Amino acid sequence: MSAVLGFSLFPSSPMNASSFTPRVEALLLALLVASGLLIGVLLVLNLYFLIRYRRGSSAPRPPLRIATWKFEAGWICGTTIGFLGFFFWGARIYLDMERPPANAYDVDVIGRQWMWDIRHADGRREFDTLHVPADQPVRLRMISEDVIHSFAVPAFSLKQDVVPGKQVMAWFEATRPGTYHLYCDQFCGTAHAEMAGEVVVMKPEDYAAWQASGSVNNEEAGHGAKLFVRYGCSGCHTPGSPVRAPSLVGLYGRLVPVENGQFVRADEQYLRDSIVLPQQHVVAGYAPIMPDFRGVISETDLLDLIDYLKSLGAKQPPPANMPTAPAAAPPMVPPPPAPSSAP
Amino acid sequence: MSRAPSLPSHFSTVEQRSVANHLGLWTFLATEILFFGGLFVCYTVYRIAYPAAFVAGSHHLNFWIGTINTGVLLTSSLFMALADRAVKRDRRTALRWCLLATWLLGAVFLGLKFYEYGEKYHEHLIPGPNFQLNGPWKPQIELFIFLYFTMTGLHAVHMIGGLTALAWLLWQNHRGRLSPEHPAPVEMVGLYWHFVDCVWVFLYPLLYLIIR
Amino acid sequence: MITEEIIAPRVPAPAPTYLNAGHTLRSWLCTLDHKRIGLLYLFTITFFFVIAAVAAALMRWELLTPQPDLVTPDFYNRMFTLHGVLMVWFFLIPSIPTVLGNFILPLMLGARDVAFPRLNLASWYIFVAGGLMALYAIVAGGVDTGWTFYTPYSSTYSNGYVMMMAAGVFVAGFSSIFTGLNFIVTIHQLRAPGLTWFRLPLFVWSLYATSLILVLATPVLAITLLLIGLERLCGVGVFDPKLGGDPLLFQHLFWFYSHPAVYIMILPGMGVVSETIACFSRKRVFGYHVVAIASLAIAALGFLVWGHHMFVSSQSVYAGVVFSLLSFLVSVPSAIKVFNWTATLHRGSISFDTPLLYALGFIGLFTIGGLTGVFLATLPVDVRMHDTYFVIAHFHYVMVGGMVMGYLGGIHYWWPKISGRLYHEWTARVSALIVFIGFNLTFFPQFILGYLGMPRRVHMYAPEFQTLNVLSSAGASILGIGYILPLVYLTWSFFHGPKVSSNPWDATGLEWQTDSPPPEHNFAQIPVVTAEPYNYPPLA
Amino acid sequence: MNAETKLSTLIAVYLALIILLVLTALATALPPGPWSTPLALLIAVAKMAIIFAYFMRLRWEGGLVRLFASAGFFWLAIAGVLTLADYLTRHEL
Repeated sequence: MSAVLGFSLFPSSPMNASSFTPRVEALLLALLVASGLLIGVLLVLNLYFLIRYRRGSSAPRPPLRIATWKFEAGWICGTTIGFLGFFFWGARIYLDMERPPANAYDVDVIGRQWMWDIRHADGRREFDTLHVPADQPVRLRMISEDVIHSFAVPAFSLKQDVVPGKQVMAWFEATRPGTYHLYCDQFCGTAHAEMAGEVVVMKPEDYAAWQASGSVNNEEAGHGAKLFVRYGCSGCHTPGSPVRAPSLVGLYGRLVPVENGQFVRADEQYLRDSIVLPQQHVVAGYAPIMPDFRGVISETDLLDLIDYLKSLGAKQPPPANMPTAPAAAPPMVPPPPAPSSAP
Repeated sequence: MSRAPSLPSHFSTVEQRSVANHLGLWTFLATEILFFGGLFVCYTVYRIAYPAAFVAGSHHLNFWIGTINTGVLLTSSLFMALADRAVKRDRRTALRWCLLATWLLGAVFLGLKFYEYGEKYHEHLIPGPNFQLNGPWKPQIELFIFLYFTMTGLHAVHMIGGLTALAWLLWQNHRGRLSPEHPAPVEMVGLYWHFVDCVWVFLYPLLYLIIR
Repeated sequence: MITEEIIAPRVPAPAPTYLNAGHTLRSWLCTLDHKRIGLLYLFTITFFFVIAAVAAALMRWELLTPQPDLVTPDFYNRMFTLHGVLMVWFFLIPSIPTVLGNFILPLMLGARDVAFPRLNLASWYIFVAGGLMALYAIVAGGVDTGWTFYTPYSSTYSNGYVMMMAAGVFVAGFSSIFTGLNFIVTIHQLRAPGLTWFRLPLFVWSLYATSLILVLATPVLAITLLLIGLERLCGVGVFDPKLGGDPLLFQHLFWFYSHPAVYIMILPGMGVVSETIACFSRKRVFGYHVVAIASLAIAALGFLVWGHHMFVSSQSVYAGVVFSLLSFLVSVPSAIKVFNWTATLHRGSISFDTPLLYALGFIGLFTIGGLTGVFLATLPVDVRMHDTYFVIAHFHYVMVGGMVMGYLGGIHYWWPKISGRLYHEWTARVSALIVFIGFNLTFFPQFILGYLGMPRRVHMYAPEFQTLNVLSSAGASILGIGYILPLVYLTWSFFHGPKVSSNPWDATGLEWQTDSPPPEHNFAQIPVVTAEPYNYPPLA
Repeated sequence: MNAETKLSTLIAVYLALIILLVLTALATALPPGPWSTPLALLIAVAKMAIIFAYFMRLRWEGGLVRLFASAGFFWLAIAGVLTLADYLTRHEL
């Protein structure tokens, strides 16, 4: 509705630079007007009463003829209805803010004392600066390595706390090329005030040029392979290893059978969970013996490792001596007695 | 609250003071419910998130000690209730034995509790840098054990407070300060003691009895 | 509220007042008299207020320029934590309940004391112990977590004296609980004969609602702080993400206390406003029953809205929507009160004494604070404003514009009763005006700063924010003068002001029917109440 | 509220508590199912209700005291339900 109205508090202000801002500003303006009216009425009434009924004035003061409950009922209903209207208006916008469109492209953000570590899908890495194209939805997948941070771009009406231990999402669509403040809004320690940067919104063609220029840091995939060895993943997840663990080749994107006869899609969330919370989805037919890497592996390494695992999925076909996917391997031994699940 | 048998000037009747005492103590117990309640909320959230870890964690606790301790506490509550009855019938000797029995049973409970803590220490199940455990869900089990120590530890602190109050009651009784006209100290300590008992009644199934 | 048969015939020798019932230090430190305990609290919280205000002054000084030039970041972080912790737990929460509540509540009820006088004194000692622990934490090296103690920063990363500070707040919490408990039982059990619930002054209603919150919310804060302490001690804990714990759980438990705590801070102020508006317009409060019930409604609904502090915390979207709806609902009873106060002025006989000026200031500033609260209950607006200076401005309008105005108004209103003397009226009126102007100049620019996106808890900022920050700092210095003045003239009047009769404002209420200052046991004979509250003679 | 509790009542209450304790301990020997935890909690609530009513003499207290006794549970329920309202609905839209 407000998008149709298309007004905002300061239409040309630099505070109005994403697809949400016109709607938020419209709501804000409506709130301001409503509050202003209410304050104005109260102010006029108060001043009038104060002057007219000052002690010693000759104004008549007969008792009130109307029952007070009528007033009470009136303003209880009035304020409730008014407030509910604003609630619904706000909730509508909020639900849209929380629902990223399907065509959004992903950017990984790691919050760390005291910097924003940003990675693009092509492996490009930036610190405290985020380059995005205009008129293109961008989905931020964020996690913190230490304390709670908050990714805030006031000009986009964008804010999301970045919490350790769980990946959170936020999205925006910048509408106006320019450079905008990026802050950390949640207090995160000594240099919290300096944990700021900027978001550079570029015209799509400029963005394409920016992408083409400079050296794309393509180390991550190779780095991921090294991490696969360093963290000991290869010790079990390699065919012929003494410990029986599912192979990971061709895993990404497949449906994986898990313990209770269900299937789980091996997307990025699944890969992440399987590393930091391995008991969550144990592949059918395998013992839940994988150690927990929560807190052991840094978020940066985790992203590299996930990239590596995804790249394994791309290699087709898999070597002949290897089962194509863990699902394809029929359990040779009866499944170990699984720990009983939820009561 | 007031130890002096004479009525303070701000109360007009004995009845008024008695109601005030009861209302005050029950209000205090309501705060205790919310104090422990914070922990129960934590427990619920994590139990829903990690059911398997809680089952596994519960298996590290000593079922028999937990069960016997519940019985011990329930019995101590019986003696506390008998003490309340004794003071209202002006039976000072009976009151002394009932209070003593309550105190001893409370001490037995704490003894068993600390023996159990000792077991955890020897099994390296104290949360922190020395926590050792093999198998799946290790961090979440550590979380469970942390909750176990916090909840039972806080309960134990309340027990120690109760034992102190009981010792004070015994001293008051020895000095002849408790009578049918002035039963409030026994009533108040009794309410507290029964309440701490009730907390354990919930801790027992939630910590020890998760599907064995 | 007119008493039949006022008091027994006076004995020829005037009974000693509570002030000269004993002059030794011991007679003060071991007193069981609720009035003396109220004064002990008055000194204590004024002390903490001054320290916290100095911290605020340092912060405003640093924020004069965008560059970090006056203090180091760590020092600044310790300052705002100190300011928050001391102001919230050692000034705002105890302010009206422990000072005016302790002093006036039994007088209003026609009682000789609170239900548990020993517990009352113990509460003060516990409060002082908690305060000393907090002071030790500050002197030893300070705490830099902010008053919100968010995990995992507070539990793992901060290298301040978090445990000592948390312990101080934990201990002071018990003082809150015991005060609340005492008031609840006193109001239930010690009302004078004939003083039914709907004959109670609205100040009593608001204190009753406040006490309910104190008793039901504070324990949850206590357990939450205990969990943080344990987590720091053991290195692991329930909020630790490394164990699969969730830092947001801390926020749930913390705000389960700390949102209702906001109502602990504002409800007693509303009670004071109801008293003064009625007295100085010589009218019964309009919609008395509704205003009384609204206090309870605020107390109850206030427990259902804490999640609006967590809209951007990554809590569930659905929970966010539910909490937003409930937050709108809790604003209704507050709005109702404002309307009723305005209607009370209608056809009154208004005299502009200092307490009324503070009450009018309260209504104006609280209305702005409350309405900006509605802004923040609106989901997308909160996403925009959360953790910016908009929020700072909003809660200062409620807590300083509301509660501190109410507190000062109440102190002035009952000062003749407390001291038996009168302050200089025009000095007081002028300083009320200075407070009002200084306050608005300090905090109104912060709304705009927040709109423009300036984050809270920063010691440096983007250059374009400087003008507004300079305005705010200038306002703070005016506000400071406005706060020093009452300290000076009230202290002076305590010893040298002209003596007053028992009822200088010609007000209703049992507290005005005993001497000023009251005798040690308040009433020689317990009064009997036969009339409605605010029973002023008709004005027609 | 000054009515004295009979000795036989106290003994009966105690026996009921011990029987409930035995029941809840024995229930762990049954095959686990979705009702295991609710059953254990139900027994715990029953035990608490008995202790509140008889040992803590809530049966003989006035309505006001009963109200305050239940207030703690009510507010705890608020804390639990609204916290879980977050945790149980945490999935993406």
